[in-house]
Amino acid sequence: MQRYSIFSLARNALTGHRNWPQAWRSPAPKPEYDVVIVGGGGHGLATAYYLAAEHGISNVAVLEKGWIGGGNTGRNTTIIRSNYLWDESAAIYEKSLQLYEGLSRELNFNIMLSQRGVLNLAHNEHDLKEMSRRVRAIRGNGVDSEILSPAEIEKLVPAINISRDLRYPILGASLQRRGGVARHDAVAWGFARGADDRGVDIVQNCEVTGITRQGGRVTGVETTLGPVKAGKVGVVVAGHASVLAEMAGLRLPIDSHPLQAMVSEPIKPVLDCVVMSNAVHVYVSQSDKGELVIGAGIDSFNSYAQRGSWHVIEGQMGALVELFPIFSRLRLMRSWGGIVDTCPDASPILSKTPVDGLYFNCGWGTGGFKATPGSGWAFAHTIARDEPHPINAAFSLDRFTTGALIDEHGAAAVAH
Amino acid sequence: MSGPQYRLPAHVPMGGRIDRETPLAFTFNGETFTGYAGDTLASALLAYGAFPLARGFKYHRPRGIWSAGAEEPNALVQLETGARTQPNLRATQIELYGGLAAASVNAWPSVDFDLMRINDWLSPIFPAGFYYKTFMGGGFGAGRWWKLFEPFIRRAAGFGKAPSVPDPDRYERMNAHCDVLVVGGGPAGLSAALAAANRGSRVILADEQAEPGGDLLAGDRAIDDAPAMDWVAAALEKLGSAPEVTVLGRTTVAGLYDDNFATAVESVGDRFGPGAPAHLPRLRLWRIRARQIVLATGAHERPYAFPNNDTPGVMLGNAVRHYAGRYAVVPGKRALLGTNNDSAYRTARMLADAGVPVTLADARETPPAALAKEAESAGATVEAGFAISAVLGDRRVRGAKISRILPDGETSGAPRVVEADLVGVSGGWNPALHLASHRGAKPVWREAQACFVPGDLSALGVWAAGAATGAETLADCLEQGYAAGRDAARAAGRTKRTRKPVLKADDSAAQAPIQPLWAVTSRRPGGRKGKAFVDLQNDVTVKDVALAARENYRSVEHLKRYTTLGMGTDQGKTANVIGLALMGMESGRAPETVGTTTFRPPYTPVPFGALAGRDRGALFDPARETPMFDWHAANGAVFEDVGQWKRPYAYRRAGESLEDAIDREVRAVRDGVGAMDASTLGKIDLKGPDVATLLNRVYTNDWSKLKFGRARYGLMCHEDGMIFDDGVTARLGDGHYVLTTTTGNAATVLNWLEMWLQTEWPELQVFATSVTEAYATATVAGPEARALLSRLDSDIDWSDEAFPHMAAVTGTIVGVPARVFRVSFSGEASWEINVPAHYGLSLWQALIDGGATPYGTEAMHVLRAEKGFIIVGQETDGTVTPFDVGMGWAVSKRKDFIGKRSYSRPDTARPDRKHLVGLLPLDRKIVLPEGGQIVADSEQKPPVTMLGHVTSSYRSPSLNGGFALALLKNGRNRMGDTVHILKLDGGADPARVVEPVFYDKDGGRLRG
Amino acid sequence: MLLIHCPYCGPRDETEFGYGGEADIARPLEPEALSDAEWADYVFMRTNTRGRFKEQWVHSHGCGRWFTMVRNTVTHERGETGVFGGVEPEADG
Amino acid sequence: MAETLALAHPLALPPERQGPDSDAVTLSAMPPLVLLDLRCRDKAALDAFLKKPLGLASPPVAQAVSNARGTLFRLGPDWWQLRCNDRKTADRLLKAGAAGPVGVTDISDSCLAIGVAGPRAREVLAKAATLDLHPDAFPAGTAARTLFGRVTVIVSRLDKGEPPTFDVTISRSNARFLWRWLADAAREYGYTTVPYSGGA
Repeated sequence: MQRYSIFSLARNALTGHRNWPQAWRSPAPKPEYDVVIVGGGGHGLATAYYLAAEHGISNVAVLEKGWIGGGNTGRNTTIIRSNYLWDESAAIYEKSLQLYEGLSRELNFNIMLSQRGVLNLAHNEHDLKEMSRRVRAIRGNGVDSEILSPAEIEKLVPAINISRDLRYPILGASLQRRGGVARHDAVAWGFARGADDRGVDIVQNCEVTGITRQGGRVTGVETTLGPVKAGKVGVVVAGHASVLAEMAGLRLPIDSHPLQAMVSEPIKPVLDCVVMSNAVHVYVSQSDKGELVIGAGIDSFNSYAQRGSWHVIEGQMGALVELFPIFSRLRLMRSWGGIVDTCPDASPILSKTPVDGLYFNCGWGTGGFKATPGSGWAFAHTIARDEPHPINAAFSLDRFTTGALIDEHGAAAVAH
Repeated sequence: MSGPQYRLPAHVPMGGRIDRETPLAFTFNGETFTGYAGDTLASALLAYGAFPLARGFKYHRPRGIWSAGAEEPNALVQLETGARTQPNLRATQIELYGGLAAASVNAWPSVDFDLMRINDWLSPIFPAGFYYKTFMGGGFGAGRWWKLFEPFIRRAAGFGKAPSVPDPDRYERMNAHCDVLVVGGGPAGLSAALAAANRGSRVILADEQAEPGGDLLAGDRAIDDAPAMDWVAAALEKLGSAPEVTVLGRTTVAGLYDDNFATAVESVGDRFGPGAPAHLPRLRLWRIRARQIVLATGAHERPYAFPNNDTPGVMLGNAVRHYAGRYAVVPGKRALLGTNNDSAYRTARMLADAGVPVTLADARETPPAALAKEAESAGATVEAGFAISAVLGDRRVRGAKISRILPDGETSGAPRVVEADLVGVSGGWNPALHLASHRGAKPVWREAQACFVPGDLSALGVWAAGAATGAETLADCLEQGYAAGRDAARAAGRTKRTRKPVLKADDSAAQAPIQPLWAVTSRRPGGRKGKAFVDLQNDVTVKDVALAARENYRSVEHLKRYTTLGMGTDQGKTANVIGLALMGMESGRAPETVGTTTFRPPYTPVPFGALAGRDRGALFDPARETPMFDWHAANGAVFEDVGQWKRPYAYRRAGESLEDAIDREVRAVRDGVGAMDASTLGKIDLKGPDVATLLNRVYTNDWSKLKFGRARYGLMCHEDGMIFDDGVTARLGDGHYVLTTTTGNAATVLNWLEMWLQTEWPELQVFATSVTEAYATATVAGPEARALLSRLDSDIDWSDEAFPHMAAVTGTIVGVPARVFRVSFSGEASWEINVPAHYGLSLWQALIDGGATPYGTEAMHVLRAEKGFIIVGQETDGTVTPFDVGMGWAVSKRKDFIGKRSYSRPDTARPDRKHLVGLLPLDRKIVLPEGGQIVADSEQKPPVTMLGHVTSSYRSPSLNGGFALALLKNGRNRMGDTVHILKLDGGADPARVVEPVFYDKDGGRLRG
Repeated sequence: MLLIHCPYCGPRDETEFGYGGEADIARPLEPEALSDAEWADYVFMRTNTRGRFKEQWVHSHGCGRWFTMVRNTVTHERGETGVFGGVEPEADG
Repeated sequence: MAETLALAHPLALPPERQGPDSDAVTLSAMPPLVLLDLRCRDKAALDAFLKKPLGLASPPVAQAVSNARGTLFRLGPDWWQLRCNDRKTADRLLKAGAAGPVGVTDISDSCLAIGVAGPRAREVLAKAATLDLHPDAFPAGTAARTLFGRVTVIVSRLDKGEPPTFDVTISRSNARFLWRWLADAAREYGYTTVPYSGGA
């Protein structure tokens, strides 16, 4: 792998940048792998990377039906945080955040992690109580979180309307300073380049059409490029988890919903942290390019179409302009939709399945991006050892049978 | 700036859309200019020459106006200042008004001298995606370099500036319905609208420009041997007189959605600038539900790339034609046009007619003879087999080179210098298929025209016509438009037959196919010098595309994301197809196999304000008011938002702190009599023979034996066994009950009951009707409550014998019918009085006059917590069962109910789940923090073992100190233990675990 | 934004409706007779079909009735609707 | 103490005249309603129940019929609301309902009605309503329960007058919000408000 640095940039400038190697190869799939990862999004690529980097398993293929990073990885609003209520969630999201903090260096690819802080607003008495509980639990887990008064919020975010006359005035907020955003495509590309460098085959435009099994054990997958044998198969396909599960005769506690996001035209810096409001239902940050990146909640109905309904956009833009009246004259430049897989307890599934050698990683709902490295790291462990790591043991499929749910809905009508 | 020297003199018969009688003064970058009514800001500025008015995004090279419409990548300006300032507007789409003030964006210190131009000289080390390859960490530790550089990058990025004060303008939203929505008012769109209108359809025609006409506005076309604009005027008159036709001018259809829902933005007051009449909204967002849609959205001309093609004075060829024909502006004295297709010949003809010497370089070896002859006889020079290979000059075109072009885009032989200060480039046409793409149409590559055309959507009721389908002649546009309008009307059920008009267009017979040409720049080592831009707005060059290919960012989405091609405010309207084709050439694929990008709404950017509409401020969300609201507001109530309701939190008297007020209110209820507005509680009348069966299924406890006139408390759970609501239900008669819910769940519970009744238990005869709003509810509580009530003029016997705890009575109070329930959430003797809502205010006044102290929700919370009564959503969070909160007594073992089966699951059956307990801080002077985490070992370092949390915590005047409720792991087996509640700033408060009932444990007071 | 055909009220905007997810998930008649896994299957597991999907909606801001509708979850194309409890729409309704 | 409690109407607000043409739209607060909620699975049973006391038969869903005693709104296949012109009819039906197959509930004070009239009335309502209010799609006799932006209403056109006059029923707690919302929507045309000023 040619290392990236300011020096390699300068060196390549001399030759007009004609000698840069491919960031990853585009091999044809081999007939057999030790592990096949279905899904070339951030989570799948991270899984492949950590299988090779941490567990020495490099005879691995990542099969992607389109282009890598083309699903929710390339469609989300790039928010990263680990301020979760329950211990189990805090552990895995904090692991992920810590991996993010070293990721550019580890991958030798600048993922542009920008720890500009994530602010969660409270608009009523109930919000304030929930916030107090949440911040205290988060700190108990050793994760940074603090409570801000309206005056402190205004100082941090001068563009926000702190007036008590708002229909739902801002009464306080919690802040995770280590939270922030990263460049979503770069996360996928960085993991892809790193995995490829360690021998992983990344196969694009290869759709998995079947999961082959024998005697309760997985033996490989059928694909649009032919059959591929595998000792183990890890499925990481976000919105399409139920479709793949059906191929293996499984049912999941998952519904797929559209989630929309949008960006404004680029403007000069006006918002320096991520602002989220569950009560008025919007979240926003400003990208390095100057675009305001805006999202809100899912559309109500199940859908595999990557588009949502208009009224959702009107609702969240109303909320945004209410919170930031000076944004009213800025313009929406592009909107799009992804398909998110939601679980009844708003927590993911990172688990073995009743089929030996078949593993599922899904149910991240609207908040998968922030978990990318942690999810890949834990999933790689689960696949390599055929048992979950302690940080994902609680996120098993059988929690829906035992009742040991990890319900993150409580104070997170919008979970990201 | 010297005068408008590039405005053609009045005697030249061009510029038909400006009104030379109405000059308008305006300023740009502080300098004063003059244009005319009918001008755009772009045309008015071009009259002064093609000077730099913008800077590129990355390299900050000088940029001029590039197009004449929505596809403009360069000429972004900041319009106006102060509250009405607006960043990133395209000068090509701003209608000129008197007093307009605009300025350049993204240049410092000025557009004429921009220090960031240094990026251009440093560009060798800034190829596409350079930022992924550096700032990774190095010696400073993880991400340190990036932390250092990111702020600089942020400041350098972005174009214009957000306003710094709130928007004073209003935005309207309008819902509309029609049989046929026609998008685009050019020849195809007008034709379609006429055809649909003739059949009696309800038609909406939306056109984005200041006036309909589309390409005909250039003024050089003829229909039926008369100026085509005469036909436009006649068509508009006909449409204007049809009663069911709405012509929306200055209206851009921004997006299409499922079931032919369209959004469109109409400029209403906006075009007048800050001086718009006050009653007009700035913009109106149209939400159109159309049975059928005709897309007559035209096509965007695309350029081909060549070195320094971003120099001010280089423009799209057809834009040159429009500026001349429509606005009488030709921003040059000598012109060079480069083309690979026929359309540039009209431009050449126009320039020649305007007296501007013009050279036309046609990449095709054999241009159509008739067109070439026509152009030459008008005075143009045609150079066949040549393409533009370079532009000279930096801030302004000072000349250009043309070279003999080979089919692969390489040149041969020495270039020739052409004297020119205006360069027009025509590389072919991209049908505007954005809206079709919103509806899911896959673009189809049409080799003969080297362009993508929209796939068929007629099954969805979407029809395309004219240049939007690749039509090249006016005759085809008129014909296709009429056919689409007719087909759409027919599909919408308008079956009246009409006669098709016969129109004669002026199209030349001579037509030769396009010869695809994407870039004139050598890909060979040591090739041509100078940057050749593909995406002008995001400064993506031909070399950047090659780099992406080399590094295997070859999928079209990877190309876009890696290089930022097509990601600008123009969304790549002129750049995308070239980028695709170049990627194809680099990777040996045809453009259609590289892929197409899916266009996403909106077509052009839409102000947030227009999306928010009038849902702002007081109209953002309804503030629901109880019947007593006016009294509360007039008597010091501090309101809290509970869902949409405004509820009094406490009533503060002069000189009183909020805490004092709450204490006073609590004491009033404990020692005297208090009154609370409980009107927001959900109330559902249940009628029918099977109500008890329903209650048995939805509540955890048994309802079979509830007698007339009695009330009972119930817990409602989901199938997972977790509590989701609670409340009291009273039986008022035979088959008549009234069920109460929490304030927040009033609608949810009604929906829940209806869902089960309709979808699962239709055999049950139960009618559920919300009466929440029909009644005003006042809770009268305290040792003196009975005395107060007894003084009211009422036929109700308030004595404990006649009206015991948990009884329900109907009667009359001061002349109005009342339902009264003796229930207590405070622990005192307490009556909930329900009267018809219109009388609630008067009842409330009577209670106050009778001596009741009004108390708010916070005093209520303190009172109930002292009794250990839970609040759903505070003691519960969706993970709490009735057993967890010590209410196993309310769970029947004898019957099934929703959620029951879940209690025997292993995790739910655990004996050491979190239990509701009471906590008394060892230091009674403190109030434990709500949400405080409970630990056994206060010395443990994070991550600590958290055993639960404080759910409610108050200072109690009755208990003389702080007390709390908490959910504590294995809590019922920890009675008497000391636990610690972590403080935010370190340390912990010790507290003793106690039973969660602090006051009047035997309940004597509430039964008294 | 969908235009949903309520069997009783005709086409109405999506915003008037509430979504009820997958249809035909019948409540077990004897929950206590089920294993934990069977109970979990009823409470949590869903087919989440990609393609033609029978789901239930309620016209909460209109006539208040629940009904079923077949919808393709990829194209959003609508199929037949069905009613609950034998409450059939009237011919003229 | 007064003999009976006094009635308070939320729309007893100051009158307004605003905008370029104050006759373009008129908003009127109607007097308090006498309103019954009627539920029945069987339309024939409902018709039989109403025949004698009211003399009206059920219209199809989303329509209303009127006579001198009241107006019967059909909200759903099993759901009606009856706006009575006098208390006596309501009391008679309430009494009869206690036994029969029809669930009758007095919800009089839960709603208020606002009249919207004038040449621009349809446009003002179209800002809120996603229903098609064109006379072909919304003829006289239409009465639909629907969503008006953020509030649920029953919007109806009870008479054949031209330009059409609309009647909007709204829950009591949201009445002032809708009143202000409609007035604000009418601002670009001009409007007059006629608030409640006492009497039934």
